[in-house]
Amino acid sequence: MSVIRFLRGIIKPYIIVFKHAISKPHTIKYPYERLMFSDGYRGRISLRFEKCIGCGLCSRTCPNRAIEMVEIEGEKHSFPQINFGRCSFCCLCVDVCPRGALFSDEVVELSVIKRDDLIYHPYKLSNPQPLESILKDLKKTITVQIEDGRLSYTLLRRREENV
Amino acid sequence: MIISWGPQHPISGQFRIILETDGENVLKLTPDIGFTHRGIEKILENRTFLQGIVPVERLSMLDTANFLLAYVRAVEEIAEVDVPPRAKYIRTILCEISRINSHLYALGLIAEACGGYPAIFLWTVADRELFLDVAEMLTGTRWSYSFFIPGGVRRDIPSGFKEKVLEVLDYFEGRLETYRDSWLENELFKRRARGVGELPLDKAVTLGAAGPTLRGSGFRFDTRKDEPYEAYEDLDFKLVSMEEGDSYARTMVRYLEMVESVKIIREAIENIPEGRFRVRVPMRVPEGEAYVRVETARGEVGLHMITDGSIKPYRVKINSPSLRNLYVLSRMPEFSRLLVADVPVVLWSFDPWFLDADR
Amino acid sequence: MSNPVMDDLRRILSESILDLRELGKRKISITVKADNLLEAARILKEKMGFDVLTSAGAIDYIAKKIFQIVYYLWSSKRRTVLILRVNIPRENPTIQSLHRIWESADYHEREMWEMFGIDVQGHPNLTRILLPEDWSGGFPLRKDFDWRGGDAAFQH
Amino acid sequence: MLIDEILGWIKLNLKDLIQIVLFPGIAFILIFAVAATWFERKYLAHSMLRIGPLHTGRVAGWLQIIADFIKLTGKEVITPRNVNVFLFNLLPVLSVCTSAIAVAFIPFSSDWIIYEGNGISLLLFFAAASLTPYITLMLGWISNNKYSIIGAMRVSYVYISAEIPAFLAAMGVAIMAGSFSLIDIVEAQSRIPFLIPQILGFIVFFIAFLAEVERVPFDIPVAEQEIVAGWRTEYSGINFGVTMMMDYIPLCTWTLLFVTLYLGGYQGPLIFASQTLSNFFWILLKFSLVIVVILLFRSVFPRLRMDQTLRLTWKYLTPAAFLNLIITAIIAYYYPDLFGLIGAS
Repeated sequence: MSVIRFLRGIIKPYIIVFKHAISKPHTIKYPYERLMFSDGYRGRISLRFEKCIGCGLCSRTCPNRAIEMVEIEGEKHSFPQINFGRCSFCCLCVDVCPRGALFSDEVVELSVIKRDDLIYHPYKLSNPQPLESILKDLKKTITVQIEDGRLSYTLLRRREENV
Repeated sequence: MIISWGPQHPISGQFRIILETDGENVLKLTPDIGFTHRGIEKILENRTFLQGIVPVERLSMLDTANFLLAYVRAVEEIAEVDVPPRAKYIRTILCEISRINSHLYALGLIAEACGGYPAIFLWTVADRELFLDVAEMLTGTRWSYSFFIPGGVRRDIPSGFKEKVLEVLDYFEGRLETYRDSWLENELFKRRARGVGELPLDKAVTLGAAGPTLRGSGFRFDTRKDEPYEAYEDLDFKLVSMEEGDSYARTMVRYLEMVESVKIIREAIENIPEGRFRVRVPMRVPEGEAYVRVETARGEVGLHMITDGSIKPYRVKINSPSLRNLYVLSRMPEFSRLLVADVPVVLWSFDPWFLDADR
Repeated sequence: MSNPVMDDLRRILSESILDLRELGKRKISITVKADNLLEAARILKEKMGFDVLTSAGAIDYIAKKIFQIVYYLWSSKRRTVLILRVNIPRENPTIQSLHRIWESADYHEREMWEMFGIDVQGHPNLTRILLPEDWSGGFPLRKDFDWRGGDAAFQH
Repeated sequence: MLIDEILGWIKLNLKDLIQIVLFPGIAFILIFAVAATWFERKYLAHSMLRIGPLHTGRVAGWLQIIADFIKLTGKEVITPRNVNVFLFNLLPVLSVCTSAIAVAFIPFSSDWIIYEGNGISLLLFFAAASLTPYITLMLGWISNNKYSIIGAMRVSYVYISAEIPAFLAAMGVAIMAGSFSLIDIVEAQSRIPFLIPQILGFIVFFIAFLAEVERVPFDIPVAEQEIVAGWRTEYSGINFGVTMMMDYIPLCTWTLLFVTLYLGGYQGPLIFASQTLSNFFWILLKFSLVIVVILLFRSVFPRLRMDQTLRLTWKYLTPAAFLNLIITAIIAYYYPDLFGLIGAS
């Protein structure tokens, strides 16, 4: 009896792993394919320049002191400047903004070569670089679904075509 | 022979064990922690109550929701705020998702520690993605949710959330059976883990083990049952414990806790009450103190907060479960025979997370 | 006061108690005199059944010029948390080690020693645990520690 | 004139040269090592729900192995302080050579074998294959590293404890075939492979040979989670690449022996094209199937502990191999006709 249980405990795992070996992998080929993020994803933070009233609440709320209020010549009040090297994307600044001037989108590809390039001046902050120009190889956006106990991937063409 | 096992080692983590061995027998085992010490207790003294939610999550990136819950509840207790029931249920759901995330990772790590090299680990990580997707839908991010704030939660449940969660849970229950058949009932894994690193009940209690380590030795204690918080009082779930006290029992406790967590999420999402999801908490909380216990994936975390009426806490003391478990690990060779090959198995059956041991 | 644990504490530890209050459901805070710490700890473990020391730490009351040493105890039979406090002066802070009573005090007392500079007497192995072995920057969790004066590389 | 002489010599020994250089000699072994590395990566990746190498080379990342090889050759070879530099750099190469020798005794067809060995090729195989652990032991010892020394000690334990049951199990086959020659052993399996009459020996040999080639669940000497990389911890650059080949060359030779002893070697149910080519086809097919089965173990099973392995080999495998040997000997002595029924001598 114990021999049968032993053999079962050897052979069954082997069969399960073999089934996995011939099933479809879960890998997403990232620079070409990308997961579709849900609404309200907390990614890169951008600024609606005209809505900002320069109250500085975002700067005071930021837990990592990533937001600094800077003066801009020709403007009446100061604007937030975000250091994405410090930002932890908690988006408390977005929540706390009384005018809805700050908002976050689903871009997470922020890597740069120089550390100083991560400091986004209000102008840069209010002109967010579109995803298409960051990920030039991106062909598909993917959503993962479950059908009949298996994972399936719905491949969408580029996002805007689908929307 | 004295071996420095870590921190540059395939499976040691940010952590070192100084092993004194005689051949393959381990004579003494000295954990050396502190590689990830960031002084979070000090950082929290310099953050307002709202800002504190970000650093406190860095205690354990695998189980952010539960650690944050301890902090948020301490603030609420001092400020004497009643959290609306809807927020309590949302918190419970996210905490259990966080617990499943952490336990899945732990199951993968014990598989990897036994040398069942990465297959189980990558399966669990792949399935974790689904729970991260669910959490992303709710909170807007995948790991560091920063979702609980004093007074409630930051967002209401989005539309379609319930269907998505139930779908993921259905799928996950099937996967749990796969794990059981391919790993927990794998005879070679049983031979590697059974009787290895036995922790007797009396030692587990007196040395201060926490969480699944304590329950794996047969001590029936779970903060969720002992001192129910949030919505756990209304929900029906079993307290999991095993008698054997070895590495297999500890792994099994985690596995069965995942099964219970699935039940909790199911029940919570069906019975979620209507109403507000957040109430206002003033910036300044009154002078006072609170000691809050929350059951994280690694055991009970105790957060002692002392306030002095300003916008920042005066002192936050975090009693982390991993530190307690690492002390038990350091005493392990005294009452249990260990070989060099058993060290990774025992270590990851304790599932310490060095980030919250170091704080 | 209907809490039986509190009644027992008041009866058994009568002369060494400075302060006794309830923090919440099954959570009790007790302050004892610094001289009676070892004795009180022994009584708490042996007579009151507080068999687990989950953690220990300190609070720096710089205005009152005291350190408050806090031990977090737990009873596996009564399922009660007890926060045991001792006030010691801020100059030359010393305290007796509770390692012989609760073995798990080991790590926490070492942490207390390196973070607050509290000399734990009778501890078997008082070495650094969290900070680097060559640390010489003072005691980080004291209120007068200058946390801005760290490494310039991190001050970006 | 000299060239004529050389050409004449080559003409005379053309078959031997092809055997040594191309098949089943150096080129075959190297191609196997490269292909097996690539295949293992892809195969295990799929078992882990990953894709594995993807971009290098258009089809399934096949150039990745070449890229890795170039990377390894380009890396700095670090020799630790206080080691014997000459031996430290020589031993990896030596270990590859000695472990590759064993392929010379494997018949790929009745007339396609590098060295027939005067009818004792089975014994010669064991003699050649058991040189490897000594060199591996020295490799670990000479690195002057604690993990390497533990790995080296584990090598000596595991190899010796596994080689004895493997040898005893193979002796059962030799008795049954009535010869130590691997060609005779293959010919004796013309009607039925020894897998069935020698089922006990088959199981013993299979487990013992997994331990010999350091495959999961017996990869104890290089246990990554316990002792970093065992005896090869200190090797870097191309030396590391050479020690990595040590994973695959014994796998090649021992799997070939396993196929020859128990699965009917180069014989197959069908003969097409020419006799030799179909022989090649059958042995390579069986060989590939065994490799495919063995490689997946790495995703399925945890590694056994040292004491468990020793208990398994000494307490169960060796007595079982003896039992098998005795039963075979008794049958061979008293009922030699039984072997005739199944086609053996």
